[in-house]
Amino acid sequence: MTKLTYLIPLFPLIGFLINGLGRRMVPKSVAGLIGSASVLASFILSVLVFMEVRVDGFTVQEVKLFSFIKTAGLDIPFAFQIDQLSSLFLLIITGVGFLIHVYSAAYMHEEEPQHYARYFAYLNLFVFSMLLLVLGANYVIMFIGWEGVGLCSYLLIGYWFKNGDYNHAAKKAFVMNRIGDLGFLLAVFWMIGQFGSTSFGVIFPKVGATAPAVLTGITLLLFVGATGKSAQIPLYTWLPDAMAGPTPVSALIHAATMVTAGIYMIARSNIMYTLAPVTPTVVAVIGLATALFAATIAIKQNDIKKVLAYSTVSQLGLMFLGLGVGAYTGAVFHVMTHAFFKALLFLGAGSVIHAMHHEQDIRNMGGLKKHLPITHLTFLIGCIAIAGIPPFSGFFSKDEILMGAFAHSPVLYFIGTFSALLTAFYMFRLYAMTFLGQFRGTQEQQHHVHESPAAMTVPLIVLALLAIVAGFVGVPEVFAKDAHWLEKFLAPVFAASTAKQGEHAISHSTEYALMGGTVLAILVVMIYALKKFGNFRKTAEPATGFARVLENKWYVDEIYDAVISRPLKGFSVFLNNVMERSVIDGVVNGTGKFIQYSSRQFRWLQSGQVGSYILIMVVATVVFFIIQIFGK
Amino acid sequence: MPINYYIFLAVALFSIGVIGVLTRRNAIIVFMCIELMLNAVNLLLVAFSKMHYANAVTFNPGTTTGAEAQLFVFFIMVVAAAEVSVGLAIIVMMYRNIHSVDINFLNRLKH
Amino acid sequence: MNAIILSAVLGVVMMYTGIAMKNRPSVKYVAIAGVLLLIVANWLEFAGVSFFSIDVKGMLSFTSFGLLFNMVAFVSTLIYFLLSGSDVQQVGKNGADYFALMFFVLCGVSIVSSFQSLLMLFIGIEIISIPLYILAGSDKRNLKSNEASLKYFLMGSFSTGLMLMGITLLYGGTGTFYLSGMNLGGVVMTPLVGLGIVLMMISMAFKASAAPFHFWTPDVYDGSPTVFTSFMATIVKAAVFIAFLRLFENGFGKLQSTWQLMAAMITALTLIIGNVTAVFQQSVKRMLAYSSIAQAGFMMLAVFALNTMGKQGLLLYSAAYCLATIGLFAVLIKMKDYTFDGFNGLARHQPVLALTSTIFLLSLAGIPLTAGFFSKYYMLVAAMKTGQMFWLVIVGVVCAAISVYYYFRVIQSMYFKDAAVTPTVAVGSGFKALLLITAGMVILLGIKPGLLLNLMSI
Amino acid sequence: MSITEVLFWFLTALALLSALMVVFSRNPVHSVLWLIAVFFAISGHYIILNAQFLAIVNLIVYAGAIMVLFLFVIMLMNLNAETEPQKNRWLWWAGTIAGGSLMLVIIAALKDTETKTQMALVKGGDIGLIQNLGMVLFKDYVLPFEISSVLFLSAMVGAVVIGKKD
Amino acid sequence: MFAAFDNFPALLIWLPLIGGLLSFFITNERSVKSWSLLSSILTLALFAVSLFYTDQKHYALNSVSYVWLPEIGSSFALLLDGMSRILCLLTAVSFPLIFAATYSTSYKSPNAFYGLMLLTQCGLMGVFLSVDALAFYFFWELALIPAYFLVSQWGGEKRIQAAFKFFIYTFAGSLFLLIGIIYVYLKTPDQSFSLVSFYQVQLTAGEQGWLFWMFFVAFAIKMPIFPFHTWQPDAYEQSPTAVTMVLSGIMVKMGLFATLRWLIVMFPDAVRQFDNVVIGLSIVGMLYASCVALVQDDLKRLVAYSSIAHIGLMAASVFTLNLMSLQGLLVQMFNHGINIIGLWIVVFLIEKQTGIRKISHLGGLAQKAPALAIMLVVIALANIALPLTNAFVGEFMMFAGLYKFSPWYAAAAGLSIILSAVYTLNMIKNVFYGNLNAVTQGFKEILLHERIILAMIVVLIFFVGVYPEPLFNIIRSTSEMIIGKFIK
Repeated sequence: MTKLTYLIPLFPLIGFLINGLGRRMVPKSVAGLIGSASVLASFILSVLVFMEVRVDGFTVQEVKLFSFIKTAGLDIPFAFQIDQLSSLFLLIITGVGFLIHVYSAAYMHEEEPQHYARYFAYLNLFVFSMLLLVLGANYVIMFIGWEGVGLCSYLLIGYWFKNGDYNHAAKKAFVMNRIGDLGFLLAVFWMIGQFGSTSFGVIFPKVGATAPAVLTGITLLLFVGATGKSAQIPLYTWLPDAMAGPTPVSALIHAATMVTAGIYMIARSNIMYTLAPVTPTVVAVIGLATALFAATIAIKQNDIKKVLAYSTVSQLGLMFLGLGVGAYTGAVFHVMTHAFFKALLFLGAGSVIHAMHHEQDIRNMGGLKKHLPITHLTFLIGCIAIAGIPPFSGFFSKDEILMGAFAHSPVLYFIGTFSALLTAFYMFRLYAMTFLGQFRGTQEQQHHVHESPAAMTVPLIVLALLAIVAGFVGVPEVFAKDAHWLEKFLAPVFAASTAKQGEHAISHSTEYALMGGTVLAILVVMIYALKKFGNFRKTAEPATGFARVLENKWYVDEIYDAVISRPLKGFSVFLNNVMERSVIDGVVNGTGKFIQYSSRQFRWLQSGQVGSYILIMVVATVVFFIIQIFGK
Repeated sequence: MPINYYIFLAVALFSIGVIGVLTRRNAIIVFMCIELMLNAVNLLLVAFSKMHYANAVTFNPGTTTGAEAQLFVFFIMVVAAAEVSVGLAIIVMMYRNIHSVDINFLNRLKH
Repeated sequence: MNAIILSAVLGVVMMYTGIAMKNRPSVKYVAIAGVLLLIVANWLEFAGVSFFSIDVKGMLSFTSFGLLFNMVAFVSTLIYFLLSGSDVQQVGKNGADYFALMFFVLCGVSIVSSFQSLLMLFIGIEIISIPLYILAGSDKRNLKSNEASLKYFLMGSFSTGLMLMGITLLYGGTGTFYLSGMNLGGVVMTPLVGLGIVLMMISMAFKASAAPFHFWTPDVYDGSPTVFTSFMATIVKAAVFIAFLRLFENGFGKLQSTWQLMAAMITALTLIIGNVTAVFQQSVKRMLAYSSIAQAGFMMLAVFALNTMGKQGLLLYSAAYCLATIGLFAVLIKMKDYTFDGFNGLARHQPVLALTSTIFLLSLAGIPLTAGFFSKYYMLVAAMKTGQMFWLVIVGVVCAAISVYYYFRVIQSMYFKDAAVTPTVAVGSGFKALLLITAGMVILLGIKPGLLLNLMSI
Repeated sequence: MSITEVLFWFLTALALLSALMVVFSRNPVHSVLWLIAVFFAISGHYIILNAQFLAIVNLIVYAGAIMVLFLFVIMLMNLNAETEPQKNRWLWWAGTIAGGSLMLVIIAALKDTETKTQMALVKGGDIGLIQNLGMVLFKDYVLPFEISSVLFLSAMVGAVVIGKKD
Repeated sequence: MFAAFDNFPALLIWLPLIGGLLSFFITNERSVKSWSLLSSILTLALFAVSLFYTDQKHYALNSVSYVWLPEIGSSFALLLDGMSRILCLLTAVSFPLIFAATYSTSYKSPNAFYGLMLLTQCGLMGVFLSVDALAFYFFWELALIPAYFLVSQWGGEKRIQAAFKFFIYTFAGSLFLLIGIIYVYLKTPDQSFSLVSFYQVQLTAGEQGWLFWMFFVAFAIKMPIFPFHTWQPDAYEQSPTAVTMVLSGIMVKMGLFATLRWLIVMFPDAVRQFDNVVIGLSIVGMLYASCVALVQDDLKRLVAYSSIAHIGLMAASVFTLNLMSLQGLLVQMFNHGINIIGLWIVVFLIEKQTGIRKISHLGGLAQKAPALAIMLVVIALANIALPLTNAFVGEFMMFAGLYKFSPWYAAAAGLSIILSAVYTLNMIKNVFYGNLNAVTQGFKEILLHERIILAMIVVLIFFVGVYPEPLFNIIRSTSEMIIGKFIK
């Protein structure tokens, strides 16, 4: 089966080609069908692969297709690697991806055929790149997928290309990613220099014998890449803007899959991070900071998607915290659960927006509970899950990360918990303002509010179920011995790291206490939020003071603009107008001018007077005499 | 006579000729000064011829050393005569056109 | 010897032709026949057949180099007659006499290409100069022509004076007029000889219009009737350089170290002044005058270097330069307006003229695939082979770059600017064909200079 | 001080003086006459140097033929002093200084050289006599002699071309 | 010298030459167009055939030396090795593309235009093939002259000055090259211009020092790298697009190629001495050009500056002197040529319809011409080296090599990756996305043949991007030879 791995990315690629090239020929229905079917196919294959992988004693499989770059001293094959980690991500990507394709088929039905086909083409291309990313057996292939998904997100954010702001958002996303990619690339070059290869199989065994400084450098550079892709400080600003894209896209790319690429990459190279002295701390701190920072912003956002976006950023931050403290399993676990409930939330939001005719401001919603029962229910489940209320999936994954953090240092734990509380707060604020209270929208909106079609609700339901049960693959052993199936499953991937880390278990009592405390606090916050926003009234007066700062996202965009964009622009203008025109060009033209000038001067020698001519001759003669006779 | 005397005399005459060429504006005078220069040269040539003869004759009484120089003078005179005929013709032609022999009138061609 | 005597005789013949058939077109054909005869005679001598057995008393010596140069000069003259013969006759009433004078010049040319005694050099130079004074002034009613003639004459005879002084001093120092007899370098150089050499170099530089003794050139070339400018600027100039090289190689070769610096200075000055001043000219004719100074700078390199490469180069340079310039002047004569703008739209109205003049200009600028490139190439190699004063080569290269500027201005006018009316007088197809042949020769020499140079080793 | 020396100095003085007068006299006719004087002086030198042939030729050709030609031309154009207004001082001084420095440089270069001790034989040596010169001329120098005829031809043609009315 | 036609290098030169000379005499526009297209395709076909005889035992077919100027030790020697093969490939592929893409434009006196174009092709082939310094110099100029006439005859309104600047600037440079060549020639043991004897010549470090600059300035002007680039934007802006394609696609490679072929092996010490200077210059140039490109409003100038930036990287990687970057460079020379020609074709198609190149005046073309938009996006992204496009392979290796030379250089140069993304996306955004305006309202989808040409380029981009092995096979041995020479 693993021999046929190449089929997994191939199907979406084919789907992309068909939809992309034939976008004028294929009718909508077919386009949607092809799009979804291709992903379904690779999902089935992924399941098969998974079946193969999950049996004990499975060894890593590397499938080499052909040699991509082959020069003296460097051989980069186009190869795939199948192991527990990648198979898990395969499932998430193709599974969630499939659901979202189906959802999209209904959500995008208003589009014209060729754009509809274009949409699915992009979506398939994205899945293809994402699969390359997780399947790649070396960093170059990973990088190919890495930039590929960046491209797709660019294309999909700018999908409605008539809108200038959307294009700008798309551009921003791409450029931010590129900044990260530069870091990634440099890391790759460093690895080439250091290990003479980019294949996981070659590098990881050698890591033990490598100077810590080098590892720190490489890992930090890789982490720069991760901050770009996974929207961490300082490169996170693109993600909220990325909500310009169609909602399913946000669900798939900007919540479930692409943004977790950074986590995947670090988890993939866990051994390097474990052995690098400084990096883990950096990762943890940045992650935590992002988690907190984004959470604070999310509190004051009123665009339903923006809230979700910032929550995504914050959740990603949490995952990085997990990676930073060495709780790799926890991070991956959270990636999985997050994929489910965040996709669920986004699709739910999509369903709401769809119902509200592209109204995204939650201040104009409210009381949708009765209009959209299914959406409401599933959305609620999503909120509970993300808030981390047992026994929903979010609880387990988040708890595992936090416990890891506590084991590392209580400070991290408490800040993390605090951000978790904020999460609970803004999620239920969102829920309350959207579904509770009475309707605040316009009249005709009220008339047209309706539950979405099955193609949209079914994925919601499926995801909701997953959001509920997914947690049980990783039950912490405080509840039941060896119930943590996921840990066992991923053990081979992280074996080396765990060996290095050593055990620092927390006593069960402490763990119970912490859990209890956290859950309690979360419940309190939740109720408070529901009470506060249960029947929200629109108020005219603008927010003031700190709230204002939060509403404006700490003015980060403005700061970036003032510190980077504007100066760069100004500098370029200077180069173009002054340097280029005056200096570079000036020197060359100046030479010409000088020759012309001296030519004009020389002409005066030619006075036309025989007398002066002969005079010059005589003087020259005298001079030559002097040189000749007295010269030496 | 020491040859240096002749050298100095000739050089002096030559330079006077040059000065004349430089300072006068009348084409004819300029031309005459050039003739003066030529004569200085002639004188010097003859002097040299006798110098070389003096050196040579001590070893070989019948020598004709130095004759070539005097013949050179002869040729110079020949050429000078030819030049004069042409030169004066040109000057006359110019005089016909502009009724002047002032070389400073010749500045249509410049720069 | 054949060439000297025959050309003198032909001069006389032309005089009588003038008396016999006034100024009919057929005069031109007599002249052309004469040149052909001259070429044949010279070729025979080159091949070893000499009509006359005269004891020259070692005053002349006919080397293959000199004879080959005569060849170049005569062939150029032939082309010149063919292209511009009729224009020669239009200058004035007595066309035959002009041809006669030019034959006398050729006589002088073949003397200076073979002289061994300063006396012959002097006489040769004079035989070249005197007819040119006349030709310069041959457009009698034209004040510019008068002026040119008088300026040329006065300055020319002044430089003659300098040359004679030089010869005298040399004689005083060495006691002989024979280049061979001087055996300079054997003894330590005396001031007499030193001053003599300086004066010789100055007077030759004057004749070759090398800076700072070039001032007559632009005025004279500009003032003289264009046909004769073409003659003066090409064949005569090349001949002077041959004499220059011959004098300094056979005469003062052993003393090279003592005058090389001076030669280098003159070369550099010539290159710079010639090229830079040409940049700002408005009239193509005058520009060509300055360009001839610039080219003289490159030829000076041969005198500076004084090696085989330089000799070959000078030969090639003479050929390339003569062909290109004669062709260019032939076209220029046909123009109504001598300014750069006068060339506007030539490509549209007279494509052949435009094409050929482009080739000539490219050759003058030293672009590869034209004879001009290899001539410059040889000069540069010669200069570099001496292994000293490398700055001179750099100056040369920079100036070559500058020269592109003014040569290409003409090309621009011809091809990229346009004019309503045709800028030329009517031209015959024979003329065009001839131009094409000349251009072909330029290119041929540009691809295989060996065709000419290998003859030297015969 | 022998008679020769006296003559030498006298002629030298005469030559230099009249040469200066040629340059500085305002009236062209005077210049011509002074130039003739120079020629006479130089001829005198020739005689001292016992170059009789040249002395005679110099008088005949130069003083006789050429200068008369000059005189004719000047008379023809009846140029008198007024025809040459005073030119600008600057060029005058420049010219004088240049010429003077030329002389100084040459003399400085030549004053004490190998020729310092050399003597030009005066009153003796018969190479200057017409017979010897003739022998040499027509034995060794026949070629230039012949060729100079070409020079004359061209000069003649030139004079004709220029002078002929058309 | 016009000896037998029994080998590929000679044919590759004669074919365009004859084709060009012939087309001067075909005055009918349609037929001269088809003739020149045919001729260029023949050349391509011939080259394709030659690819089957690359092995050592057919060496005789790929190398030739005619007697030319025995008296000065120069022969008309040509060699078709890996290095020249890849660039001849570029030349052979480009011209049919160019002719086909601009087939619809009609020039005044087309025979002259196409004749000169083919002569340029001949010159370029010669530059890449000749292994005799003098012949090399000849072709170096021969490629320049027709280009000069092409630009100043058929270019934009400021064409004459632009072309003149271009010509004099490059010509001056090449004169110094000539001096350098002569000097080395005089130093050669056997007074010969052949590449072999040039490689053998022994030079002191001092000589190498100034000779290096004599050669390098000429090449640098041609590339051009900062600060010798001033001729380029004007020339590109003013030239007719077909010529711009030749200039930017192929002619700039002359400088890089010459540096590889003639410079580095001859002056090893000097290269070691000045590598930091040159690489520094190149990197400054990359960033400089990228920044300037940010604020260009003219499509042609934008592409011109982006080209300068990319060339900068190539120039830098020449002097890193490690196999990886060298191979990357050789491959990239081909890829960059293809990509930039693609870009020019798009620019050409836009200008053909709208008549303007001002980015700020365009917009929304994607609505009217989706096919064009897609092609452009692909080519533009290839131009900024997105993975799975051809440029990625080359630039990845060059960067890796540069990193090997010095991480800091690589990091600095890396900034241009970001900048390039910015200006490219800006261009896409402003030209193709957004709403229509008065100018773009009447824009039509591009014609079929134009689509086919672009599609071919796109396919090429992806093929090389996914499976570059064939290109590596062409250049592998030669690049190893060069580095080998250098190491020893």
